[in-house]
Amino acid sequence: MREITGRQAVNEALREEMERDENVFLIGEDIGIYGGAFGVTNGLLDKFGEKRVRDTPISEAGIAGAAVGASLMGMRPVAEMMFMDFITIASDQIINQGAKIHYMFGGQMNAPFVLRMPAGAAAAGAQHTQSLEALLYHIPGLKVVMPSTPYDLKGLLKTSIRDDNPVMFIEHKKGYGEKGEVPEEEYTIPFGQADIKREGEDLTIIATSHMVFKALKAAEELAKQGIDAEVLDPRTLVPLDMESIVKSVSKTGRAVVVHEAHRRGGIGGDIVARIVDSEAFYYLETPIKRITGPNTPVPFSPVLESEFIPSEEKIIKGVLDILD
Amino acid sequence: MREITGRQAVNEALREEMERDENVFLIGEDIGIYGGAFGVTNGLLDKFGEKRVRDTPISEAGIAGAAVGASLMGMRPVAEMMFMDFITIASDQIINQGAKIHYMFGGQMNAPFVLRMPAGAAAAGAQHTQSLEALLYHIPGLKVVMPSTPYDLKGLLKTSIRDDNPVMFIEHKKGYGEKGEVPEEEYTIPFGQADIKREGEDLTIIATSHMVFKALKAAEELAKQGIDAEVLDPRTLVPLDMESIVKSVSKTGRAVVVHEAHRRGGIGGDIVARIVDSEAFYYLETPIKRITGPNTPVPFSPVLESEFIPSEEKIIKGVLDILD
Amino acid sequence: MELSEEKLLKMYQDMIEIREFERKVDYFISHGDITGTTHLYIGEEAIAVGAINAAEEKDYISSTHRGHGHSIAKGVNIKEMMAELFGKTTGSCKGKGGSLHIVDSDTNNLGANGIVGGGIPIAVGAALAAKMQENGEVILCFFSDGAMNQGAFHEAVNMASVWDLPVVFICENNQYGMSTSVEKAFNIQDLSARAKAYNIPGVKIDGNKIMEVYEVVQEAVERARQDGGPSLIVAETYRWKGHSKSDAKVYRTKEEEKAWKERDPIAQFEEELKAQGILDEQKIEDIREEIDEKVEAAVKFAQESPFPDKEDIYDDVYVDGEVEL
Amino acid sequence: MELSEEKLLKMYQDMIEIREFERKVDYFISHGDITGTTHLYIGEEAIAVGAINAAEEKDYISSTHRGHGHSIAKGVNIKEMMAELFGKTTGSCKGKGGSLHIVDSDTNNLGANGIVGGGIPIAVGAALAAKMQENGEVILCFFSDGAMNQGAFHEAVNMASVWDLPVVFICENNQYGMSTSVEKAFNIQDLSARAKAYNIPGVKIDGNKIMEVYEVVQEAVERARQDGGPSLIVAETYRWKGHSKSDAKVYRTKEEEKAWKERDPIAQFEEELKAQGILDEQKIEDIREEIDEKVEAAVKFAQESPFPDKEDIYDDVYVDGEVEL
Ligand SMILES: Cc1ncc(C[n+]2csc(CCOP(=O)(O)OP(=O)(O)O)c2C)c(N)n1
Ligand SMILES: Cc1ncc(C[n+]2csc(CCOP(=O)(O)OP(=O)(O)O)c2C)c(N)n1
Ligand SMILES: [Mg+2]
Ligand SMILES: [Mg+2]
Repeated sequence: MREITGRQAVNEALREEMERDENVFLIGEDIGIYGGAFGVTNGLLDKFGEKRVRDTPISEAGIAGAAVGASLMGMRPVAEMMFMDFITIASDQIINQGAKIHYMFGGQMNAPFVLRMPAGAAAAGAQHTQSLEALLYHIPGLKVVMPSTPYDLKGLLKTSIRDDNPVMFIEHKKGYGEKGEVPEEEYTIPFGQADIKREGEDLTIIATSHMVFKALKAAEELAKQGIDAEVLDPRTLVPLDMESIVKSVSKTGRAVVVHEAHRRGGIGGDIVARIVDSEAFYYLETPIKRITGPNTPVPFSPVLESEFIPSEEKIIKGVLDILD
Repeated sequence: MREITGRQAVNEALREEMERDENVFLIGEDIGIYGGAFGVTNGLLDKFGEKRVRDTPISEAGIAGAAVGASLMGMRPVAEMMFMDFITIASDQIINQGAKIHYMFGGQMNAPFVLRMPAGAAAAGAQHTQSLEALLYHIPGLKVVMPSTPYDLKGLLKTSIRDDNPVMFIEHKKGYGEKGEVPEEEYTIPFGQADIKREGEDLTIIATSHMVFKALKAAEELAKQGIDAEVLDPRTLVPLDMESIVKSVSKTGRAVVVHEAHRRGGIGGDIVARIVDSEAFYYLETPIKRITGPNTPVPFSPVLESEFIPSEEKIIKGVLDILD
Repeated sequence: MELSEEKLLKMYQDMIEIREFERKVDYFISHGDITGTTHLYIGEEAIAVGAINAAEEKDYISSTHRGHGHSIAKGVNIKEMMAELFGKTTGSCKGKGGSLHIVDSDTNNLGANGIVGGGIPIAVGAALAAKMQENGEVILCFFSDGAMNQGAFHEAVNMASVWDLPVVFICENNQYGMSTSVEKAFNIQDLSARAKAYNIPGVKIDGNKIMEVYEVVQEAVERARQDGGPSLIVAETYRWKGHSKSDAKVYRTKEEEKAWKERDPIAQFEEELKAQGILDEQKIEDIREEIDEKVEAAVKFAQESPFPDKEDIYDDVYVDGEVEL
Repeated sequence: MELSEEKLLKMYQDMIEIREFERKVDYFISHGDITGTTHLYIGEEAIAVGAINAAEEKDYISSTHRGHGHSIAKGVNIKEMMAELFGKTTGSCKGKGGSLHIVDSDTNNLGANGIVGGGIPIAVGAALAAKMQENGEVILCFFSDGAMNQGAFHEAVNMASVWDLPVVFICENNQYGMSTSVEKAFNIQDLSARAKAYNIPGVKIDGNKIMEVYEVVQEAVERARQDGGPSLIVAETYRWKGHSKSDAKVYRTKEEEKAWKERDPIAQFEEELKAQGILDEQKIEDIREEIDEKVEAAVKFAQESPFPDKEDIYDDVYVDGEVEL
């Protein structure tokens, strides 16, 4: 099958959905002639014109609000935050408006918009590198999607655009360059279905976003040492496929959770708690470890940043720790 | 000892700290002649004047930014968000600026401000009732304080104002009316020290903020059934006194975590994960349960709102569940 | 401005209905039947009624925490709105929203908002949709003075201006945001001067004169409909009641209140209509009676309606699918 | 405006130093020695240097993502700044910040900011402190056109105006926010018109003429110092380079770039100083040589400095106390 990058996968999903449904449009900063800060929307302005690929002033609250408002009127906006860190500026529109409209209005209205945003450390300092999915994960009414591979990016973005709820679509900057197989044919991926990226018997590595690639590499290393790790990618955080997680952990009896976000209050804790509160608790042979970014802002210096990001080595070490 | 309300406790702490240090000042919406939406700053304008009790336009980002900026210049601002829900508007200043300044500036500057904010459900609908501590708990650089009793409110607010870091001070609307013993004499409470509000042997109830009162009542009920619950109030979430938690859970072998915030991504999951990753794991006799607000926005109708808030009955039921 | 007698009477009735509805709410709030708090529109009726009647039915509104008046003027079923305030399952939001979140999609009402200024970007988004859909719809975006100091106001109005969106920004300048006077929160006297920052038409009007509101809004709506872009209208008015339930109003004087009450928008309109021979005492009495009955019926409906079931808490979080427990 | 020869020469030198520093950065960014991206100040030198020299040393600045120029004009140690860009432990922020977070408390520099507009409320907070402390300090708050459409700008400028705070808002209008032109992002041509929304003095100036910048800023600073409140100065300029490392500049024309380069702020100032007999070719050569050496020394320092230790990641999260692991 052909291989494309994460960047191309997102671009294709946007293009195809815009072709399919004329109500789909893009809104964000420098997504037009510039093609987006990461080149993700390249070529879409030429194809769809300024009306449907709308460059905005630098007004994140305004962008998110425009997405909410337009979605109430039957449009299908796909808004971009240039960096996920900027949801802090838009968070009233996300958390107090978009997420709650359907509920607090008793079901009278719904807000089917998508907010796309690149997360993750990539040499840009504390304000351009965060993985803030935990903030969105906590808010009822939002769906939260955090794919890893090009295949998942494309299939899940298409599903996100067709979903009738606000969907937070979290990309990883380093995922834009990753290559993977993506069929030419149309496909979508349902929400709430974790993907076992590698089957294994000895323990379950639950990894999100770009950490999936690291977990897979770690698993290969571990295999050489005779340890057979299963790598589970939840793909969507809300809804979360606990069934698959519980099944896997019940099978292996051991788990580590890997994410790039800070440990404290990261989604890893919640996943651990949900495992502990499930039937898998009774199969647990060891504590569940979290391998995550530390509880520090993301530092700039390459030396420090690479210490921040959970590495293959740290994953391996975490696994060996619980296997002792 | 004299008894005062939570509201008075906060008011006294502010008053005493303003008397002690002329750099301490208050800034927020309607905190002056109005005395704050919940009457917490009553009388302070009269005593300290408009300069130190500064009413603002309705500009939460501006308020938080003013607190950050003034704190860099040697002042000790205590800013108020009228409702915790409004941190969404101020969150860039909180998350990207205040929290990170010390770190990303390599220690060159620090931002010693306090942000006070009432949280919790109290008949005001989805945008005025949230307990969003999980959003702050996740952000390195912030300290997060969430007291329950008047005694803790007063002692911890004084410590917060004297702390050299940004401190998020979360009050509970229903805590304003709760009465409790508070000495006349000056005292402060150190961060990172949980308080065992009730000693017990059979299980540990870890409860935050207004849930502490409910947990204590539940414990009394349980005592009648011969179940001896320990009630542990972390008081500060960052830093969190894991030592006391681990000690208590290791002793009792069972734990429930109670908070009003939504379950998914709430701090409860993180606490569970930290217990599971501690030596207490080996003493655990049952899964750890979370008794929390559901994963829904906070509804308005009194019937629904009281279903939202974890009740004494639900705590008792949760405890009985794990004791089976 | 030639308006039919029928329309003028409807506008008059709407104003009375708002005032009487709010009086009832005030009563039930202070008696605890309605829980929480609420923000009453009494004294500002000319703005909602004048503005909404100047637009067409197909046009949309976005409203505020002080939103009962907008909803009534736009045609909400007051039975459902009252039931909502009582937290009943028959309410506009099935009891989930309360006063801060009244909405009515049947009448193109995009809803109240508990966040000061929070509805402004949403209104602009709706206007963007209207422009893209080329359906000639206009959005009336209501807010009060306090909201003009929110960043959201600034970002949204700029976007509306840059893109020439069909939205009319209507500031109900009732002189205060809670206890904070316009003098304290602004360094400008005429808030419509803010329009210059975005190069859109800005005008200050007497918000207690319904026909002035009507005329100015109609012009702005028509301009917007013809792709002429947004405008800012600042209508001067006053809220007679405290900000919300617990307000002791220590920040303003009785004299000030009195002066504004003498400029009662309803009394003024009544005088006009009387002078035009459209109203007389008998007619006024009939109208008041009719409205009293209507409001009483709403109260009765609200009182007799059942509360939601506890389990309803889990509905409507998502359009489809379940809430994770 | 009578300035000493010494001061004029210092200003000229600062401009050259900024440009040469940035050229080096450009080189090392494109060669990968500096990781990530950076935003160069080339072409805008007259603003930072003119404005900061118009204020006193005790005054403060707050800067932006395009902040090297402000820091140099304010007197940062360029060795430390260069080391910071290289991610070294000897850097201004011990390598933790990078280009977006250069800070220098020694020279009253409140720091750069990665969030467009994010520094504006902080500058206003600092000005509030200065006012409360009655120390006569003024804050120069730098930002570019793009930041003026952030809600934070609006909220903060309004607060500064309402409270008469000693802050001077300096917009470096370099015609673009990334690829988005001022024409696309604003519906006003003269951005200083925004000042009217807050009733503060607003003026548009030629940002490539350093003496114009100097004079206008000095007046604003003195007004602020005398408790006369804030001002907004919009200095027209142009960034010669792309927005950041990866910018292909497809959104603007070569002609436009050329026209602006012909209005080089350094060349213009050089001509003036030559005309005044303060500079001649020899002196220019001497200055350039001296600065080359200084910048080379900074590069050498940066290159030879060690990277931080991995464990340093845990320092400086809190002033006191430990990071929880
Ligand atoms: C963002 C935000 N800040 C503060 C509040 C609390 N609050 C509710 S209404 C109000 C005053 C609003 O003033 P204004 O916008 O003038 O509206 P008015 O009440 O006068 O109609 C305040 C401060 C809020 N709901 N939202
Ligand atoms: C709030 C925010 N939005 C978007 C960005 C991404 N970004 C960085 S610089 C920039 C352009 C800024 O334009 P302007 O304010 O005019 O500054 P200039 O680059 O022209 O100096 C953008 C969009 C950001 N850093 N912060
Ligand atoms: Mg008002
Ligand atoms: Mg610019």
